[in-house]
Amino acid sequence: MIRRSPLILGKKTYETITNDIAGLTEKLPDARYFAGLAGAQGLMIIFLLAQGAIVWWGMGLMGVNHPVGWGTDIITFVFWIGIGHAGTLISAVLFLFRQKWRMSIARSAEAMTVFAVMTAGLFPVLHTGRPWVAYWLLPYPNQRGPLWVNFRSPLVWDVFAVSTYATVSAVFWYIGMVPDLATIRDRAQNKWRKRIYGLLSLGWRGTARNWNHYEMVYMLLAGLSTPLVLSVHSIVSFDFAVAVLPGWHTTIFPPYFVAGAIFSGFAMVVTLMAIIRELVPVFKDYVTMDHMENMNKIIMATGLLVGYAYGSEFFIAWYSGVEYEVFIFKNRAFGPYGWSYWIMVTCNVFIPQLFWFRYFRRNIPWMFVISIFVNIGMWFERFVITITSLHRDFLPSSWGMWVPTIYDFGALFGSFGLFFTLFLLYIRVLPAISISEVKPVLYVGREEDQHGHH
Amino acid sequence: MDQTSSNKPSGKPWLSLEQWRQDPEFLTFAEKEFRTSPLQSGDGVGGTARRDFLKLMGASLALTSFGCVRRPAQKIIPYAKKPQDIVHGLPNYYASSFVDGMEAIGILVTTRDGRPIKIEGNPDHPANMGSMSSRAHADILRLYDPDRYTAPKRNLQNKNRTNREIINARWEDLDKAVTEQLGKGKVALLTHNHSSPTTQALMEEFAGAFGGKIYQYDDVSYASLVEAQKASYGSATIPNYNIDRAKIVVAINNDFLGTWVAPVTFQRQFAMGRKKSTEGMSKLVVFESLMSLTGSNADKRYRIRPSQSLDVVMALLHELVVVRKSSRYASDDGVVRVLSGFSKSREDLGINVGEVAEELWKNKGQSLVLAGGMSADGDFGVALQVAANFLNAVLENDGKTIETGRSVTRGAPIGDLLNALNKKEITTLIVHGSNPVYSLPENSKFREALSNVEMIITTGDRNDETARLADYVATDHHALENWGDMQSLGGALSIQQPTIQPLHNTRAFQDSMLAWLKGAGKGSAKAKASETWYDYLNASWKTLSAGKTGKLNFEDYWNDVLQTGVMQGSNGAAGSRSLASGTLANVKPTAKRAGFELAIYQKVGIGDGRLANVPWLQELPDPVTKVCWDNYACISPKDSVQLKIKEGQYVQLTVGDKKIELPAHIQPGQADGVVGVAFGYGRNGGGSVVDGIGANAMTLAQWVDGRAVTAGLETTIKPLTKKTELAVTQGHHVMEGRQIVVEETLADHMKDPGGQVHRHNLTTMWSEHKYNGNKWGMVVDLNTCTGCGSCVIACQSENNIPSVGRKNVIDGREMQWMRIDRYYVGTPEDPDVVHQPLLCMHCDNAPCETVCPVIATVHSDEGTNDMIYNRCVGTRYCSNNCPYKVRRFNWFSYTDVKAPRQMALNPEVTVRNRGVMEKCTFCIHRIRGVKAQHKVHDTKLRDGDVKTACQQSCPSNAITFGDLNDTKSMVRGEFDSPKAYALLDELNVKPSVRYQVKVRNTDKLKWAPAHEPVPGAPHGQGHKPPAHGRAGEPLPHGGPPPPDAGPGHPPMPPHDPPPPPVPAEGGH
Amino acid sequence: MAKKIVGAVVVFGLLGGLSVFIWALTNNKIVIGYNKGYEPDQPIPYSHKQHAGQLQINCKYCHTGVDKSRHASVPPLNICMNCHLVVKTDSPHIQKLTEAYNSGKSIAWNKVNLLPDHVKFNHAPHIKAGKDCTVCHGNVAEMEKVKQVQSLSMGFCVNCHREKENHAPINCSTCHY
Amino acid sequence: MDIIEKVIAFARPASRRGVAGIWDDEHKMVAAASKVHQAGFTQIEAISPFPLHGIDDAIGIPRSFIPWVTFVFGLIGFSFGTWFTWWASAVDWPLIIGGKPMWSLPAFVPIMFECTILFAALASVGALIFICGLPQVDPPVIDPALSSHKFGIWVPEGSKGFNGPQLEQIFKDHGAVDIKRAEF
Repeated sequence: MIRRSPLILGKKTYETITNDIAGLTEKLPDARYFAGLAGAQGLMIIFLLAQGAIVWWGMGLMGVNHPVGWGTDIITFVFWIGIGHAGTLISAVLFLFRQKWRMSIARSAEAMTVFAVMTAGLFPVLHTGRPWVAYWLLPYPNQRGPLWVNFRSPLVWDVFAVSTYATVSAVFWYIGMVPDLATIRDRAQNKWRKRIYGLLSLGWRGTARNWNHYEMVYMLLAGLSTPLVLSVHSIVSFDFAVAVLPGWHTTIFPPYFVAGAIFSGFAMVVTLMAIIRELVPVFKDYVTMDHMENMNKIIMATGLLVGYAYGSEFFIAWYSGVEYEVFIFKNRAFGPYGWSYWIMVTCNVFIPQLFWFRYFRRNIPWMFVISIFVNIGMWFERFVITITSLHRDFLPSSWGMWVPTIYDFGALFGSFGLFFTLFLLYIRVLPAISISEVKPVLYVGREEDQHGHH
Repeated sequence: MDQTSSNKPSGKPWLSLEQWRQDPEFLTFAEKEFRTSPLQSGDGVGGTARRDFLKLMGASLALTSFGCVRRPAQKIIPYAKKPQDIVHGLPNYYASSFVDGMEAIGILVTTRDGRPIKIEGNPDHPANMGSMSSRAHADILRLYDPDRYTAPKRNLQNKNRTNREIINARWEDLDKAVTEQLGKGKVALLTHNHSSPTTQALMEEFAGAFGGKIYQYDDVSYASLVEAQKASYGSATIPNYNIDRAKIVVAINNDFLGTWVAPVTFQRQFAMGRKKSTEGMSKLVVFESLMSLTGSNADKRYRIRPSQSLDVVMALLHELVVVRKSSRYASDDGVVRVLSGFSKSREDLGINVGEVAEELWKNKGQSLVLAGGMSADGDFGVALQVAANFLNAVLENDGKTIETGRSVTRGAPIGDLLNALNKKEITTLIVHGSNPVYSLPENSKFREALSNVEMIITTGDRNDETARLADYVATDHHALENWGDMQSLGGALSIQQPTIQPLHNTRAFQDSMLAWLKGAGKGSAKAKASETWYDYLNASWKTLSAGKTGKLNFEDYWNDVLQTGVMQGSNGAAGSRSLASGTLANVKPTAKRAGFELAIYQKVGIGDGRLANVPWLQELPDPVTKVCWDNYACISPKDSVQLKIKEGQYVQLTVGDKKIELPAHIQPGQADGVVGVAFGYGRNGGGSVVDGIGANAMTLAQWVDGRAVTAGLETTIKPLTKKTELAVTQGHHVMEGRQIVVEETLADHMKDPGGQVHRHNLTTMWSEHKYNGNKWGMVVDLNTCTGCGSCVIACQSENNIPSVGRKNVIDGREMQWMRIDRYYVGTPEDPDVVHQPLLCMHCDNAPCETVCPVIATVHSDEGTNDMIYNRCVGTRYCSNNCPYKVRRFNWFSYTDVKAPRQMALNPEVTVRNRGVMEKCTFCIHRIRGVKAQHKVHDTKLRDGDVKTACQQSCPSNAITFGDLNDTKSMVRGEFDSPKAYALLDELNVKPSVRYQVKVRNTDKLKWAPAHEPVPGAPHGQGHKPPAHGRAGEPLPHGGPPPPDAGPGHPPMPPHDPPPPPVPAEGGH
Repeated sequence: MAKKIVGAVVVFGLLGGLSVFIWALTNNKIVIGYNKGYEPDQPIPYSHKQHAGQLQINCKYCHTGVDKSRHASVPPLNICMNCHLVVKTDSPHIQKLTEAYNSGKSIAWNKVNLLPDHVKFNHAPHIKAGKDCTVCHGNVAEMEKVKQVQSLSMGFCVNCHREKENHAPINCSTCHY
Repeated sequence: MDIIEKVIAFARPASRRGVAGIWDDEHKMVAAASKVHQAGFTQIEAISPFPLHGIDDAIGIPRSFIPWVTFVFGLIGFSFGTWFTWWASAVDWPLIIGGKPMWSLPAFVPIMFECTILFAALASVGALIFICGLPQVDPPVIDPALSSHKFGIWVPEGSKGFNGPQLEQIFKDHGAVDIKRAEF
């Protein structure tokens, strides 16, 4: 048997783990954290201003036009939804596969999922011409007859998929946190702190009977989340695949989108972890270089999948013999937006190939840069799909161009502010590593392991 | 005593004794005077705004008094005394007349609750038979133009007429001043072609009474045409053309389908010759410099420079008379001698005119040669017309395709007026209906000459270039507020009747004339007996209609005429005429031009610029360039390469010492060495919409021999570094080998109509829905559609479609529900052009419906694709998924139109909010309205009961609409005809709109049938797009090379005239 | 155990109550919003009870457009004056009416039954189909002051159109265009 | 403030007295629990900061029945999704949309799927909360470290087979670091 390297460094005991992780919520973080938070909130204010202006004056402030009816909002929506996939994947799929290394990154990855989905969820609402009536997409009983929704529309599927996903992943995240919240509650010195965390922990007592049900539910949620996470990005891909538009109307989209989502999600986890390891040094013991390397391997593998999908699209376009398809793919690579295509290919296919080398897989600055490139590439993948397909479709007379405005940039970059604000607040107030899940794997791979049967 | 007590001064501060005494006259005067303060300069606007404010106040008061009510409380204000024929909620239609330049057509004005909301064609009027031009539709917004004068004005001029102080005048004061002035004699009345016999009579009476003279000036002049008619036939008329009888029409720099003389009538006639699309379908051969609407519809098109226009006619004559000796003139030595002087024209042109001559001769008596127009009105303008007259005579067309017409001469030419002005022979000048200060070439020195006049009175409706120099503006009614009559070129007499109470304190010019006559105690008995212009008109018609009333007495007859709008039996040729001999003797060869030649032209939407302040027309894409909101210099692709000029780059055009700067537009198909500039821009006083757009092309025009020369002027082009982006609605101009517009040659078409259409075998996994009641459908005949854009404006007017402005068009946000796609086929240098109107296809398997999350777009059980604005959330997914891209999104709130434009809104159509999608509805409100009326009256719907706005307006009858479930309906037949095909058929969306193939009366198309993929045809990728929007891609990229001349073709000389000399380096 | 029963009753009671609420809402049994019951004061206290009830004047006598047009129309003053030139001329309200009529200025009534602009209701076909005015307007002949008696919500229209015997279309474009 | 205290006091769950043993090694605790169970004690509560391997067998906790709840509610969700899409699209207000049939089953699959997952997931969590008697307000805590790094066994007094001294002896034998009487 291959000897494993330890999952957790620093010769921890159960008590020091509790102190490390619960302690994060108990003392003020250092200046670096607040600097990061201030930056994130600055961006968030930009987001609010940009979106506020758009809601007040109209969608026309953005670059969207006719024929390019979807722009930054939808691209960024798909981007964030994609980001949101890694969390559930790590917590659910790796859980089902009994991957012990998932334990220390699962919580943050799930949090990332929840916040990414929250960020993403704003965009479909805000991209509508009349966001104040966006609730009409929900099939709620009403006095109009009643008038329901069009269940044939991928956007309604989206509403169901994204809201189900948001609900289930939030519940999954929260249920996972309940024992840890109880731990924090029990450590609390302050009355109000005890009450608040007591409330959040639902009064969890940690008896064997409860743990029995708890583990079962956790596994069930993991089992339910796995098809769910696959379905969500498949359904998001249906937004495009169900349309008649050349470049959208393709059957490869669901797996292609899911692979892309995992790809970008893991890249975002690497980005976040690289940052958090710096901002909160204690993470270095829990999120080790081995964790990072594992994720980098997944990034490389999914990068290859994505690259395969890019090639396959071209082949099928040629093989189909449909003139519109052939044109749209040539136009993607060599048309006026060809630069975006090559950014996408470079960032998503070529750059991750560096992870074939152990050096890059285990070097934090390098992987940070590469993961950023992957994120950029994946944003551009959605850009390529959305813009290049729309800007030149069937009738050449209606061809046009899409040019972003300052509001597009505000919405895009501002959304990072929203996301990072939420994430940094989460790091501060909630147990950022799953205490109750890390403890059982404490001795995995330890040389001096007396508890060898673990 | 009472007096004093009632005039007790109030405690308020006072300015003068009059005010202190509250002298009523002073009060009204003060009130009006202060309305000229800058705060209320647009007094009508201010007034309306004030009323709006009061309304708002009322609403908010009402809101507060019903605090528990959660909606804005609304008021119902019924009529105090309701007119009998108005039923609230039902439209009333009034027959009236519309004059636009030389064209006079009959209109029906739709009014709702006493306000006109739309102008439609009068089907009973022989000139247009219900069809309309885009400009005629737009006249409604001229009525509601916020920039209109709302009262008569007085300009306080200094000696040089540069003072711009404008104060409100009162009619009484104005009348007094004018009558006094008129008493001095030396009156000149400058009028446009108003087309009204009775107005003309009144004018003559008026001029006679004051010892004055009538002069005529039209902003777009047909002086050379009329002059040549006089020279050739002895009568100064515009002839009556019967284009429908011609098997071949040759147009030489003549845009008869777009702007020349009477395009609505001509389009209708032309379409009659095209509709057959079998043996005997007419052929259109065009020789032209710019790419006009007519040229874009040509079967065969040759590119010439403006100065070569005469050469074309003479070369044809030379070929027919001298070479072939076909005509009886072959024995006329004088003629032969003149023609021999043009024996080299053919070589100079580099065009095989023999082919055209042969076809013309083959169809003699059934052919028609139309020459000239603004873009060929050079110093050779009259000669060109004379030669064309002679060619028509050689072809024996007189009395057949071309008949004696009616005089449009309303007075002496403006040249005479200029002379008289310069000689200070005129003390009072009255200008009616034209804007000579704007539209006369600068070197005519008209503006300067005006300082020789004591008093100028204009009748314009705004502070335009001419009105600014006037002393008084006796603001005329809009035609929809006024009585009148009209005679079309064909002779039909029609009536013009008011459809609304005058909106402002304006007065009909005719009433002004009557008032001034009476003021001076002059005028005929009729004038004296007429209390108003209406009485005068009525009395005149008593005379005019003598013998035509049939069994009716005059009062009944008059009511009858008011209902139909037209005097029956007044239409028809005005008699016969014969060609004067020796006219050709004066035709001298045109002098050769060095460098670029200027060609000023009219745009189909803007025309003579009278309606240029209507945003609809500014936003109507030019049928050929697809540019709107802009004036630009058109240059040919080859010249653009040579001069290194990019689309949108500014160029400086210089003629003599006159310069203008305009952005360049590279126009495929334009002759090399020619620069085209549209007329009607560069306004200063046209109104808030038009002012500041482009430059005035007439700056470059020259005043030669009492005529404006607008073409063939030597011009230098200097590229500037400044750039702009033209507002284009279509950025890509080739079909990329896709089956979009299917063209067939006439021969192919007769063998197998629709044979070139690639049809698909389509299957579906679903069974189709059954439509049991009506199933609405439409067929658009691409063969008769000329692309004029009348339907676009008709739709805009009918459906409350906003204009969004230049910036939004550049951003790709125009709102027109109907657009006309224009594609170039062939090389950029010499392409064929096809037009394709595109509207919502109302697909049975509509992709837009599937993707709408909230059921805001859905099919009705009558086969229409409905758009429910109030349900729309605005995801724009439907637009993305529409293969035809016919959906329009309200990117901003476009509902706040400047008052009183909102009065033109159609109450039957919801005004759309910001953030909702909209699109063509198949005029569902008309379907609903007609069906409701049938239901109420227990009658059955018949074919043709429902007409869409576009169909109704189309001058060439290209659109058929109706019930596809009615097997006998016209649309069913057209829909199923082999000529018809569904656009993007292979998507199986099953559109309810089908197209019929375009037939070109030629031997070989510029391109192979659309669907056969051309091996190796590049797909237009790779070229660098512009930074923004769709303004780029000016050239048809990647079209296959033009076909080699087939074996059957006679060897042809190269098409291209030698490239023009590039201006010397120093010019750069 | 008792706790559990109480809990179950509460849960099922809530679910049942919600179902009933949804049913009532969607079937127009209860109305939220829509100004049902709106009963504004009018500038002249015209009594339908007196005119349409006691005097039995036909609705169409005043609301002349109802069988021809989209709008039933509030009557122009000349219709009022048909009678009130001679009837009850001493009443101050009638004098107000006469004054307005003579000066050519109308009376600004408060609109009671209001549909939004995007709803294109057409009175004439409904009258032709034999629908009684009271279906939508209630028994106006009993009203001293006119009141909105129906919700006039979309559900109110649609549920009537859905009735088989009405043979009415339920296309969206029946009302919205 | 007072009112909050009152509410908390009111909502606090009833607790029972019992005997608790505390360990700082989970293996010793599991062994002890097994012994306690074998000795005939009932209602044993084993308290740990994380789920322990083998504790279920040691104190005889059966396999959780929540999967059945998940399954049943998944089925309900699926049926609801199927029924609702059918009823709303084909029965309540059939509209022609995109030329597709009123009941376009393939298009409704995503809705049916999502309903299945949502119902199943929420029901599972609901069942967990219900079964564990959560949420509890301010439940008694034997030792705050039991949620951090210590492990405890608690047996209520008066439960069937309860014998205090025996229990304490077993605890002692298995190396409990602390033995105390505690409410839980």
